[in-house]
Amino acid sequence: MTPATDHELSPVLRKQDAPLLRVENLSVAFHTRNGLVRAIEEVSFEVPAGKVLGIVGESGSGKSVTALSLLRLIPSEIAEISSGSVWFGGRDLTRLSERELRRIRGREIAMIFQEPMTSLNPIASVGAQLREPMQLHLGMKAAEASRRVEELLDLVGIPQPRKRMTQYPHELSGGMRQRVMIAMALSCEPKLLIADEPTTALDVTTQAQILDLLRSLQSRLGLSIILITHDLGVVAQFADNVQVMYAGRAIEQAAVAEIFRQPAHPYTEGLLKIVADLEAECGRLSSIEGTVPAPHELPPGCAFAPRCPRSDTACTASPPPLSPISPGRRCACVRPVGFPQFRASA
Amino acid sequence: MKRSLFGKRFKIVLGAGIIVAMCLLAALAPYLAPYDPLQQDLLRRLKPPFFMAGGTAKNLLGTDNYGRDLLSRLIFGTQTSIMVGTASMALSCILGAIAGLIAGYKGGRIEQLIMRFADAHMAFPDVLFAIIMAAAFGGSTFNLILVLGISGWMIYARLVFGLVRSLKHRSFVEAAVSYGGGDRYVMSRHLLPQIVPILTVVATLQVAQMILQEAALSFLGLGLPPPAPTWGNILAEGRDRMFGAPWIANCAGIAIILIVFGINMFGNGLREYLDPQAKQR
Amino acid sequence: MTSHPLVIVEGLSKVFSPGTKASLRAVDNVSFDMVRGETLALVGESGCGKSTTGRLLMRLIEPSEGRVQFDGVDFMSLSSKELKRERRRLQLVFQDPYSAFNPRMTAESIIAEPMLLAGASASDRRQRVGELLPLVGLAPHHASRYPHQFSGGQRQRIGIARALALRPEFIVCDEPVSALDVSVQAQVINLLVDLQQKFGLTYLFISHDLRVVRHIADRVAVMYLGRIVELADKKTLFADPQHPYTRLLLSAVPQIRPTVQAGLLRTASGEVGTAVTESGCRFAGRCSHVIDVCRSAQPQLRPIAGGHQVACHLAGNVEPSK
Amino acid sequence: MLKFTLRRLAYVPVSLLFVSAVLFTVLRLTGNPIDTYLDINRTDEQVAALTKRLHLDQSLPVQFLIYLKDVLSGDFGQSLQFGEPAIHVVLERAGASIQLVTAALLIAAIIGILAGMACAVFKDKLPDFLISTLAVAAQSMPSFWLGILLIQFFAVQLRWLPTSGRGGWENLVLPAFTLAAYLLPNIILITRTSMLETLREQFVVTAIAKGLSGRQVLFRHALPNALNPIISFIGLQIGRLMGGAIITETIFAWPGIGRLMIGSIFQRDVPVVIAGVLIVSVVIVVANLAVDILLSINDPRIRLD
Amino acid sequence: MGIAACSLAFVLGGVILVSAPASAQQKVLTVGAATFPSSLQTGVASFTSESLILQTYDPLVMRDNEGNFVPALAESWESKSDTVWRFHLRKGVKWHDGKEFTAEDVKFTIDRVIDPQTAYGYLGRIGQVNGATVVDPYTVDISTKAVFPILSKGLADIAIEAKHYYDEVGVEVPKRKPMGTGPFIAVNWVPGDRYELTANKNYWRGAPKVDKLVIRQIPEAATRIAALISGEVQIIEEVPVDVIAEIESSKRARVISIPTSAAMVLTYDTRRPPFDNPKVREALDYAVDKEVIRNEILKGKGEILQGQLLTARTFGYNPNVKARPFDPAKAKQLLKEANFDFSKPVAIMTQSGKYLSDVDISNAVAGMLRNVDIQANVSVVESAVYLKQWSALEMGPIYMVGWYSLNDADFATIWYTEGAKRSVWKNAEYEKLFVEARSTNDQATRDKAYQRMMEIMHAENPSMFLFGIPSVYAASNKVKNFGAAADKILRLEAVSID
Repeated sequence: MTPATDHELSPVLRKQDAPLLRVENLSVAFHTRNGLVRAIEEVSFEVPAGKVLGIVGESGSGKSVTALSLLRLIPSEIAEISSGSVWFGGRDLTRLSERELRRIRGREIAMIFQEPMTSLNPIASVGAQLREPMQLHLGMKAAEASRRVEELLDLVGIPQPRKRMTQYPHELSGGMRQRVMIAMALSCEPKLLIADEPTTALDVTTQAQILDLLRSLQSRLGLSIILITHDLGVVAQFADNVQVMYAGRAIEQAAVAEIFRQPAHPYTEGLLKIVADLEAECGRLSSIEGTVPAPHELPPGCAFAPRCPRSDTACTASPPPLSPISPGRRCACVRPVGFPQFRASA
Repeated sequence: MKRSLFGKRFKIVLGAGIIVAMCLLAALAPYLAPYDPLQQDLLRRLKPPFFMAGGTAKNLLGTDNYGRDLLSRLIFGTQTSIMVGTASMALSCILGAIAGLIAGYKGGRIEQLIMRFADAHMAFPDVLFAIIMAAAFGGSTFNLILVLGISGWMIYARLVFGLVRSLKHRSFVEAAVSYGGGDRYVMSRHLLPQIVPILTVVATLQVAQMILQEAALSFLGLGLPPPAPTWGNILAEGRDRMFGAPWIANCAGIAIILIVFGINMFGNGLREYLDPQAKQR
Repeated sequence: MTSHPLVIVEGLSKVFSPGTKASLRAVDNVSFDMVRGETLALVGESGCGKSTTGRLLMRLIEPSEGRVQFDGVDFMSLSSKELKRERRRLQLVFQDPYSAFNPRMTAESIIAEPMLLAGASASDRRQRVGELLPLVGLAPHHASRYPHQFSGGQRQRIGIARALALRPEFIVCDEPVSALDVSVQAQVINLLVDLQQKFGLTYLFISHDLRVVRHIADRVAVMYLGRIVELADKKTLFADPQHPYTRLLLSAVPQIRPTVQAGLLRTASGEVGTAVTESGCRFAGRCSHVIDVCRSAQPQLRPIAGGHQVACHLAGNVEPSK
Repeated sequence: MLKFTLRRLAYVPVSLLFVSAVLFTVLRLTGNPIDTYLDINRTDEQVAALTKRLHLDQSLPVQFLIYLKDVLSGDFGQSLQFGEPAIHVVLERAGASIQLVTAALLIAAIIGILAGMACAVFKDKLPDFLISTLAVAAQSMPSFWLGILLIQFFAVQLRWLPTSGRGGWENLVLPAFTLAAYLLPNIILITRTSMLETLREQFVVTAIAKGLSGRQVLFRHALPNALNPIISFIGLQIGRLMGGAIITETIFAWPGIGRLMIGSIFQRDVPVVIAGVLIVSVVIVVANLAVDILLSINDPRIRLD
Repeated sequence: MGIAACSLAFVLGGVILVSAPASAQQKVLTVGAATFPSSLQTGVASFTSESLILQTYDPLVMRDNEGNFVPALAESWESKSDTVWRFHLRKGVKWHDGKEFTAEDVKFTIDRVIDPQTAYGYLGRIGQVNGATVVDPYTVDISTKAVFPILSKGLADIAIEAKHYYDEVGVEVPKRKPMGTGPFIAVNWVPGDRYELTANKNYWRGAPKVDKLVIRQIPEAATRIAALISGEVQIIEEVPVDVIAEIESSKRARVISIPTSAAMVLTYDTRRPPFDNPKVREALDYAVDKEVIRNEILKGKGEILQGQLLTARTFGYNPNVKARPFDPAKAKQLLKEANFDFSKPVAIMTQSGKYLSDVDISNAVAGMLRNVDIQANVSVVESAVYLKQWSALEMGPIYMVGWYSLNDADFATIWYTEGAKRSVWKNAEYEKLFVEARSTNDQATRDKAYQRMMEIMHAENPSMFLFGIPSVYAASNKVKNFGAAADKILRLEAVSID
């Protein structure tokens, strides 16, 4: 292969080398009574092909907004992408027309959601809902699609697929519904699956089964997954890379093993400590005092500064940018934990 | 939320503006009306309003078939129409809310009794009911209010019943019971306050319905007896003269549209304002 | 812990819509007792009857069978007037901090409501609310706010303050932290622990989250489809789970430190259902160790070691699969 | 659901009995059939004969019991004015009313749902404002006035449609629209609310994420889910519509049951009034059954056992 | 959506079923009637019923539009004795089914009418009739219980029905499908909607000029007028007087009216103070400006009653009695003399729409009474309630009644006698004169008696005599030879359309 400069790369080569999805400086703002309020700010990340990116954060951190914005699933009356790009297959999804985007939704990028009951149309049969994307994108006839639905249901471990196809969501258990959602997401063999808290609403034993299923499908199909969750345990077991979000910003990005070994951001550290304490049965939990600031009341500097035990005047000036602190790791903190050598200029 | 030009605030302000104006008109009728609404002048019958050929400024909206000043009659009609609408609404609201509250909270046999009775009444066309009552007991303001009031209670009963049934299982009701709150305490302190706003909306809209219903009864000759002016009977009297003297029916019709429109706007705006889901954003 | 039990629960059962096709034995023959100052956790997945058990214990729901004795008083024989008085010694903290409060009442009137109903004077109530707010970590100016003006964690603090208003001895905590974010969970758990120590409270802690339970409980009862399948002190239960369902639960928790679980996880399939077979073990359908007797005879909760009770035919006989 | 409906049906005879007793008493107390039926030129023999035939010499409860006995044996009595079996008179006119009400329902449902969807889609924008305002204005119009205005405009001015009477489809248009105006605004507003609620649901996001177009999402997923409250509302309104038909029928000279009932009430023709109420109740009950079935077809969660 | 589809099919199906193809060449006359009878049963005592009945039937004696009596199925009649009248029937008259009309049919009809079980509404018109005997196929004798001078006039409301038809089809069928000798043949009767007929080409007075007649019920006046203007109907009944000018200015139609013999009066409950005082009743008569009401409300139609019950063209009218002038000052003075406290409201009871402009006239009278300080208001009473109270003689204190005399004083004056139980006013001389007039066939004696009765009424004022009610029709300009009828019966055989 002859060396070439970046812009001369053939599309094929770029596809091989570039990550499957690259998000650059994505900002999304909501229209509220108090005017435009930033929900996510300058978020950038990559999803390499065949890898799992975990996005973790507490409620209000912007993790779900990030997921929904990738496919522009938030109606424009409610929120708008104010800046940034989402590169997928050489195209910027934020600039595609609605019609072009529809060809990507469900076909190349699929989604599954938190509540499998409300995510499925309650009055359409399982079979009809599963057939729909294939009829739409692959131009399949109903009979052909039905055969494929059977295979899919089998794939996601639903016994008696024929019977299930005629049933309605309310006749299925929560775990089954989520399996149906997964089958639906996989029906057009997408390259990327965005899973928005796929197990949160499920019982713990079911949750484990669904995670198992996702994991095995991921390795069998070579799928890329963005996994949104608030549960660090889920991330630990499932993701390759992780991005921690707080108050609309990505504050830390790292490989999973790295982050659990040594969290860099004080918030990440705090979260991990609580979970570790819970698992360790110690007398008193370490905790992060205070609450997540509301989007319209963000402090001028680091959003975590008011709750941060390490904060000082440097933190309150302006939000620290997400900066590399070691190979493959980035952190948005003036003084990251465990990286004393790093002093970012705010 | 993007600023919406035609949102609930617009509706509420517009609706309330019309309602207040109408109420003022009713209250100040004796001062505003240029003539006695009952004063006949047979030599000045069916004069058109000032803007039509042959009309004069003497009777701005023209005269009716007894030569009575239409404007004055409409202004005085405001009093009766609003009074009848409000009083009959209040009657059906009180009857229905009590029935619904009891049925919803007590459940069991009482619920069956009340709600099935409401069902039966619901299946019985209310105009028919009103006709029978009015035909049987004649037309007076009191009878009219009674008839309209009784024919509307089921709406409230069903509404309150549904609300109470869903509220009954909310944790804060359970909490109140766990602290020893009795039926009356829970109903008055926890259930009614949640219901009243929604009830207000429905009741507001109901006033409009009652005004229309009064007009319908007048059409059938079962409204308030003449010469007392109500919009309904002015409109009903005017309908035979739609060809010769269209302004009588049309002025009364527009008056009805105006207040009913105002009430509906206000009620719908209020409903949107109180809708918890709309509120979240 | 030598004092006699504060709470004795014996054979508590609840059948919903009895005699019909939809008849559901939501709680079935549940027995346990608790001593003053301890925390007993009721663990199980949704629909296992743990919340119903909590309400049966307070007689907020009338039990179909069984007995509850609180501090020597037989709750089931009380008249409704006596019950109202006695029940003040027990309080309930709700799961959902959104629906637990009347949205039209201020924090102050919410917290004061139990006192109002107990007949306390306005000044007493005001004074007590003034004490309670700092106790649960809220500021005095919060008193005049409405529920929707608080964050989830703050709402749960109000719920706790309300529960404490009448100085109860026993609190049923019904999933008090499961709707909260991790960082807030930690705050509320710490608050509950602090309050317990300060006032010598006894908690029945209902939860589905084994991690939280592991932290806060002294003893743990695992419920499956209306029955307690295992009851032990915390250390024993987590170190040496005997019931296959307990093991399944433990293995399913995603943990940040990889532990021994991959093997265990495969031992069960299916999900918690509602189909209850009257004969046989309710877990039999999902259990990988199932033997014939499991399908015919319902295992009773029986002690296998000091204070460790298990309802499994195989308990003590089978090695934890490893 | 059907079970629930059927259980409710069990109350229908009871309520009908109650209603009949009230009607019978009120009508008999407030008017004498002898006066309404026999001209003032009547002779004493005629009065005596009619009194005997109608059992007017008996006490009121006895009269009602006699009537009830006849009804139970399937005889709703002779209509005084028509001199024919009352039930026959009523049934003959019921068809016209059902036709009118059905047409009005269809018009109101189709236009109302489409307009309501437009409102929801363009929430707080100009189309929403225009449609909602028009709907509220239509709701504010007394229907008899609206009817006359429609006649003047479409029949007299434009000559597009006949003024009145029953005949071809063109005769149906104006009365059906007038009657539909009774219902249309509410359907628009309910559709709007229900649609807005549905559009907030997660499965709508799922459908968009699948790659469906806006219209596909709207009609395939959102509309069927938003339909339930609309169908229920229509079910509840059938009674009101039958009532509203009285006025529409009068204005448009539509030979329906509403006008018959009015006339019979004024004439104190008790058998016809009661038979009419019975038929109207049956129509309402049947319509409600149909609504329940429709609901369960639309929504599998509502079960028909 | 299956149900929606079914109902759509039902609606469309209904449309197809009821739409009948209309032949283009046929001349169809469509009439918009205000009210319809419940059925086509004979003997229902209302003009609306009689108007439809007489399209298919003929009486023995008929009235013309002006109210004059002319021979119909009876060519001539004479009195055989005080109580027996002989009628000579028209020969060669055919029933619609082609059978010959004979004396048997007359006897059948008379027997049917006088049977109380038939509940024949117009029995009172020939109340003294004893029975009929067939003399020969074209001669019939009708006997009366007493002297009955108005027999031939009363017979004008009795439609002669076919015996053989009743024998064939029973009593129920004729109620829907009447079969007579009249100018039109019944085709289709849709209650509440329409009555379709075709011309009887063999009608004994000549075939009607139109091929088809459709009478539609259009209850709402505004709709009726709209239908006329838009050309859907060619003739409408019961035109509200206020729109006369508009109809005429439409250039499409004209208004045709005729005074009827019906007297609209306001009757007092003379038992109740102050109306037991003749002075008060007289005062009220002075207080009402009938001229203004007639000009303004009745648009000059109808006539002012000359202080008596009868209209000017009625047999028995007293030309010497004149209406009192409008004189409010005199009214006030008389009221002062009566010395009664009129601060309490006085109700004028009326039905709505029963007589032309009834409510309007009541209101106008009430307004005029208010001008002489009587707090009169109008109470509109629903018809059944009105009739019930009236029968019990509990009306009042003032109530509106219209009395049709049908060109003979007897039919109207009877209602002020004690035996009629319709009036609480009593006057011995009046009673005596009524009996006297009824007991003779001598027209001069009768006329004298009635004239005296009118004088008594004028002096006593049992009622306030207002107007001879006009009968108002409107017809399209295409319609020729249509005349308004004083008895409100449509006579259409001579009507033609361009």
